[in-house]
Amino acid sequence: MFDQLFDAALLESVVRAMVPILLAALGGMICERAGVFQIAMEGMMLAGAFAAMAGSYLAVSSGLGIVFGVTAGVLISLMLAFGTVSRQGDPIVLGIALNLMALGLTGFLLPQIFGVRGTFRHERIDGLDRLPIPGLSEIPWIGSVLFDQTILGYLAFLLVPAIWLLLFRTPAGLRLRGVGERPLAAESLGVSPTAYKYGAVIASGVLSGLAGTQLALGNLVLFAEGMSAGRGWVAVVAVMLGRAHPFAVFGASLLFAFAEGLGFRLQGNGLPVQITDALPFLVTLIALIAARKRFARLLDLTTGG
Amino acid sequence: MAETQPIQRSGVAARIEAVLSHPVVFSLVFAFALGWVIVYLTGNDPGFAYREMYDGAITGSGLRNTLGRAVPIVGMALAVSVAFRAGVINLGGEGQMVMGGLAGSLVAIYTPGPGEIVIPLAMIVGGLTGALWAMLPAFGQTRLRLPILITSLLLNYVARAVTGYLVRFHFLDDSVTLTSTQQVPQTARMPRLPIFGGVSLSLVLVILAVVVAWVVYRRTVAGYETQMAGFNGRFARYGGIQVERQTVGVMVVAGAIGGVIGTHMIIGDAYRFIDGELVVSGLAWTGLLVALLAANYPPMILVAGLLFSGLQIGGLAMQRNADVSWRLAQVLQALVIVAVASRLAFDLFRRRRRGPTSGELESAGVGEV
Amino acid sequence: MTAALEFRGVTKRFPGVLANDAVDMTVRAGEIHAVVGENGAGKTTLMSILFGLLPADAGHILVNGEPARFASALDAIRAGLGMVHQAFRLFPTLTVADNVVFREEPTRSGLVDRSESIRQVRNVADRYGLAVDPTEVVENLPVGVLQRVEILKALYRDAQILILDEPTAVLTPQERDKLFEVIRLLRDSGRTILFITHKLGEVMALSDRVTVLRDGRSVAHLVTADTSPEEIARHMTGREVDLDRRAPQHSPGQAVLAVSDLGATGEHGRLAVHEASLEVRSGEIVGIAGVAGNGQSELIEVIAGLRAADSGSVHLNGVDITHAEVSARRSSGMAYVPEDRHGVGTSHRASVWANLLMSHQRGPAFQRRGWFNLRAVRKHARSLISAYDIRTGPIGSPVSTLSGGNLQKVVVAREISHGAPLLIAEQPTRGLDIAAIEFIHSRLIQFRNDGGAVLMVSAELSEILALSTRILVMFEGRIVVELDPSQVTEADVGVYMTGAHQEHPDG
Amino acid sequence: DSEDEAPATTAAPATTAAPATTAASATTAAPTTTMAPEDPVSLIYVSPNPLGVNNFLILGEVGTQRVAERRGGTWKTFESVDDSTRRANIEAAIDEAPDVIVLTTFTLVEMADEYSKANPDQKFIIIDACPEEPAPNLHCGVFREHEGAFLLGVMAGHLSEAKQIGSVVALDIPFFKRWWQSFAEGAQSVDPDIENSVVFIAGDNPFSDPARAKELALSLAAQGPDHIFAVGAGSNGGIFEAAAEAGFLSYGVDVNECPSAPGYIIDNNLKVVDAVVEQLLDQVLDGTAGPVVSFGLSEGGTGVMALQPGLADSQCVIADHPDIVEEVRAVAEGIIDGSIVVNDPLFG
Ligand SMILES: Nc1ncnc2c1ncn2[C@@H]1O[C@H](COP(=O)(O)OP(=O)(O)OP(=O)(O)O)[C@@H](O)[C@H]1O
Ligand SMILES: Nc1ncnc2c1ncn2[C@@H]1O[C@H](COP(=O)(O)OP(=O)(O)OP(=O)(O)O)[C@@H](O)[C@H]1O
Ligand SMILES: [Mg+2]
Ligand SMILES: [Mg+2]
Repeated sequence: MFDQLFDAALLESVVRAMVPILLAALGGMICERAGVFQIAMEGMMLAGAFAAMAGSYLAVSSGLGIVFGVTAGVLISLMLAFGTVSRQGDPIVLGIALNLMALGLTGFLLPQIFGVRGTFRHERIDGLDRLPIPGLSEIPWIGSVLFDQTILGYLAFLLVPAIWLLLFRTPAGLRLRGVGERPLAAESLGVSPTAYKYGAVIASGVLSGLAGTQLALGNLVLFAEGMSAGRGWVAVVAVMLGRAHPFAVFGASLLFAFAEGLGFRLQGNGLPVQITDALPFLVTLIALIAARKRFARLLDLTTGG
Repeated sequence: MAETQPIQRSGVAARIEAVLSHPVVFSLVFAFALGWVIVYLTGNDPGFAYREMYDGAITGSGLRNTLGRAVPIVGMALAVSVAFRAGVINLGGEGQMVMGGLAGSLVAIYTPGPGEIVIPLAMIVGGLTGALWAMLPAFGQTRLRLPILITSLLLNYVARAVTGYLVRFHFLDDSVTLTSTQQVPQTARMPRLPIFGGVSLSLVLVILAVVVAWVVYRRTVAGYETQMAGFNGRFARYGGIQVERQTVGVMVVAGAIGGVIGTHMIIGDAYRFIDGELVVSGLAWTGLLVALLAANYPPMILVAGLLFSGLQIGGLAMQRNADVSWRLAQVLQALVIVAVASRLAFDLFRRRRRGPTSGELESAGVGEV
Repeated sequence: MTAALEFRGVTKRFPGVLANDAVDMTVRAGEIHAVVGENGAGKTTLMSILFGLLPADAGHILVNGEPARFASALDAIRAGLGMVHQAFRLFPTLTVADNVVFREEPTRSGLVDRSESIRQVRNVADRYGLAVDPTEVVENLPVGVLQRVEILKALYRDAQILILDEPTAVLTPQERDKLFEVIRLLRDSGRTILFITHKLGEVMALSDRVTVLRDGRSVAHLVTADTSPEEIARHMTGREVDLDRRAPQHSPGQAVLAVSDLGATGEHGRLAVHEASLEVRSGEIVGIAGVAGNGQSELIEVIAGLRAADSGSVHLNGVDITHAEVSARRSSGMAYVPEDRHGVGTSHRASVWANLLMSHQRGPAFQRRGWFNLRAVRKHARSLISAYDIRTGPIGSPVSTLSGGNLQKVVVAREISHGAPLLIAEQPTRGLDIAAIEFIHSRLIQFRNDGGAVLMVSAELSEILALSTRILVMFEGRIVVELDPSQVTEADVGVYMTGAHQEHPDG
Repeated sequence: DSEDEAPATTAAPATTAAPATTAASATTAAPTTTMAPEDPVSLIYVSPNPLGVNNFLILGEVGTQRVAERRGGTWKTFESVDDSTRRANIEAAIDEAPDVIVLTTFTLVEMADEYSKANPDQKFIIIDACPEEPAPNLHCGVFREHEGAFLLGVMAGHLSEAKQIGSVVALDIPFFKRWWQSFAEGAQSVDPDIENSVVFIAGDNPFSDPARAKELALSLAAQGPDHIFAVGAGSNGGIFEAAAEAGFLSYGVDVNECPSAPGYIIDNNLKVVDAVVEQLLDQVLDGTAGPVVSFGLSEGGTGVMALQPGLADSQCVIADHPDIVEEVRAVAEGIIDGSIVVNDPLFG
């Protein structure tokens, strides 16, 4: 039974599941570093998926799909930034409300614009092409797993070290982390916390928009109501589990995606769907318990204590 | 904390301004105005749509359905607010509702006896199950320092799987084509009252629960201590309040309310526990929005719960008759909260900043204590 | 000599408060200029306007004769200003070097050049005798060093005008003296120093000239050499003040609090309290002195039940409370004025009466079987408000509207009204003005005279010396010595606070 | 009727409306010939879910609309999302007192029973399921989906090289056994050694989560099956994408889904819902309807593309296998004449 469990196809599936989560989680991580508690990734991802589909349909171009997806993510992130940064609103309240708004708005616009409810597929929707890297993609196992991605898949992988470099080696990263840690201190040295926080939230809007684009044009070529299906929340957990460190966040996203892929595989091996469905969430809970030492900031934020 | 009006204006203008200055009122106006624009931009007549929504919510069978849907919305809002008020961010209402709903309905289905005994028993078992389920994230936070915000959310998915598994493999009614338990026998169904065309007795219970919450909040040591912990956990701890124990306590109460509501949804509404059905409505999430809009203030929970219920039922009528998707209701609900949380206020548009406490979402409870 | 700074009619209004009311002030280049005033006189507001952190409503400021209106701190820094804030503005998890070069980072091919930042910071530190290791992470440093980091930040940016907002509040006398040396060195290198303080001794010791603010107005411009502490105090308060008072002592009775061999862990798993033993008897005030970060806060937290004890025991009135809940400690007779009145001692979102009720809420006078007697609750609040002269609006208004002194009165009133045998008072007058300090001191003394036992922690040595029956000094988590206040000076205490006694075992 | 919704909706219903109707009209010529204008009718169609999640639901609307237009009346569609909105919609429909209220799917069967008994003067139709003792004013149209699924299984039994087949099914509910179990039985009727496996999409929205469906299909295909039955309604798109990527062959449901992945879909388990709704509505309006009408292969209510006249243009893979089409035709005739008995997994 287990000889059928692990193979390249499983890893491909894991990577596909991981890419949107990772993109969103990287954005959430930048926000966390800038001191903005960001739980609106679910909504930004969903809006991104819808807009990417719409853009690709209207222009028959996946490139424009990406632009639309990013724009939608950014628009919601601006609402979040305005509410939390400019108006000092509660980020948890705003995050939850924006997630539900995105769910409602995409569900509203789908029939109003495209005349269908539920799912919209059309040949005009131009998907993101896979771009196998010649040579590398032929390597057994890792070739098909790593070197046969959409442009956003490659981007997600490259962003992990790039964001690490940005955060921990560049002046901008130093300032961003400073803003997140002590906004007043940053301000007194002429670094505007507002600007950096806006920047971070908008960056997460871009990344979550890309995550949604990957969902609607990369992993699939269609839009379905609520198609983000909790992935944005998983990204929140990944940020927390990875303690806002790029490589650890990558690991956390991978863990969840792996558990999900494994769950699909185990179902094929006869395990009831009810059990395999819960697997990624149980694995995440266990990982949280194992890594529980330092969630103090989140705990303080959410308990007022 | 009323703003002093700097200039006396004519009566009506001043009155309108005063009403609009209330952040919740302003946010409602803002959300509906934005909704108007959205409907207009998608090529429909917003005035007609809103009229259909309004009529649909309060006329014909709409009124009963609005009242009926308000039961779980108000109930889940109360469950959320009991925890939120004490500073405990419980996003696990869905899981607590589902777990309690299954346990309660199994009692109703399999316990022989008169309704006077079976119905309360089902509610109690449902409530206890919801409470037990809520204790998992509570102890996770107090013992393992895992934020309830995250664990309660993750446990929702686990609860769905657990109930799905139980129904599919242990309590399946194989005479129907769904993954479903047997039907709740007639005797064990929540009675309906001969008002508004037959609303469930649960409506009365839920109103009672809101009143009880209000009295407890205002009049009891527990109400005081939970609010103090919600305002400032370190202050509460310093003052001798056992915040950890209290966290478990409010989660137990929240979970119990969720479980009772879940039970009501089966024995008072659907009459069968169908795998996944309790989740699709997003009632726990609507309840959460209501609790946020009401700033945990019980009378306002009732008002906001009825409002959101009406929006959803009316939205359905709008979709039927004006061909504008009922999802608009969902958008409006979320927009109201976004506006309130962003402290959008009338003053903002007069380019004069308010003091930091005005329009503050959380502060609506301050006057209470 | 041209004026380095000139304030002309600077006015700033907050909702309900006129924080600065047409303030005029001239600071000459190359002088140390003290700005004094009671709490809320508008000192910090004025400096914030100068530094571009707040916009002024009216008036203007000249820097080196040129009109300057800074839109942000950055403009001010570029114009040669540097500010050390009342509360430090440092990034705890970053290194000293990163803190100092923040926003002015040396770079190499777009990345922060760490070795270059360390080199430059070390250079500046050496030049002004500021002993700091640039590679240390800030959260591991003691307060005295943090202050040096703050000054380094300004000097790294080559500030010609340096503003120090209450820089000595957290320093030992020795550290304070070292700071004063640095400040004088800076003046001698041609810089202008603006120095804000409540402490008149410092004004006399350090400054060249003084500006006094009262209720937002500049009420006096004095030359230090030509004035006296009494005169300055008179300008600050608008009345005569007796500055030199020592509380008459009293004979202590039974032991109320007994702590033996207590050990506790602080943040980051650091051992914060070692084998601490002490006793507080009824009718005495035991003062604990120590440089911030030497375990005083942790010791108090353990006694108050907010931190777990690793070893040892705490007895209150003979009852072992080492592992008791806070509520059990309180009901066995403990009251507690915490150090952080904003974060721990009060809840700014709650009303005045709710704040006054905290820790009394389960008392039999206020509730029966969990139901409040609201009338009794309100009566209690009103009586405390009048007994302690707390200036507040209606008792239902949130305490966020109270000033610092009145907020502290809320805490003290609430805790003393327990009538508990033991009162722990941590930094009971930090940041308060003279009138408020006097009032709170008198309450503490009255409490002691009524037979109460007081355990007091204060960074203010004058306060320790003035009130204590006995003084305990903490250093690196240990109680290193017990002193008799009538036998020692501030300087003597300061020696023990820095651990210097370890080289002289006889003290 | 398909022009006005041209680019907006998916291609599937528009392209399949034609063969589906022909299939139905072939066997139900009698009622549809009454083309003379009758009394204007009012019809309300209540769906338990948003239409877009399921082709089946769209076809219900198409049938209702066709009757209303043909008879010169009005029709409305009320889309629901959950239990209480279903109630609200049915009650609103009753408030409007149309000639007939058309309800679809097993989800609504208990409400159909309840409301038809509470409102004896209101005529109801329920499609896809039937209460045990329907009220006289409730008329049921049910399908024998297992017959079509069995035929698909026969195709898979002949075509599978791996001798392993599987199904990706929206939900683990008994109803869908009529698809995946009968599919397996069909295949095993050809070759008893064929192995079968089934996976369920489940999750937050099983009927429209193509992403999960796709991963599940890929995962299943990696384990051996080379013929996979896509029983995921709105999620099917993901399964077909997986087929095109991983190179396995698949089967669709309800309508001809072949054009959405030409070369990768062998055939479909058709449910001619529109024609059935149309037929049942006419019977109810004319007062000739019985309590339950069952539609299977013999009535033309279910079927496969292989048996349809439009096979050549269907873009289905089965069109390239005339020998198997013949084989299937023979089995179908056996089922119709009773010589082959297909178990009903629901009640068998
Ligand atoms: N941001 C603000 N909003 C409203 N009022 C303020 C604000 N900042 C200061 N105030 C008020 O302005 C007045 C002056 O405050 P400021 O902080 O300048 O006094 P200060 O002299 O620095 O006092 P302290 O000695 O306590 O530091 C006080 O009454 C204070 O209440
Ligand atoms: N952001 C603000 N908005 C409104 N009022 C403020 C604000 N900041 C401070 N205040 C006002 O400041 C006053 C308290 O400040 P004050 O400077 O007197 O306290 P403090 O004793 O200096 O406190 P600390 O010891 O923390 O410095 C209160 O009247 C409060 O209303
Ligand atoms: Mg101050
Ligand atoms: Mg100040």
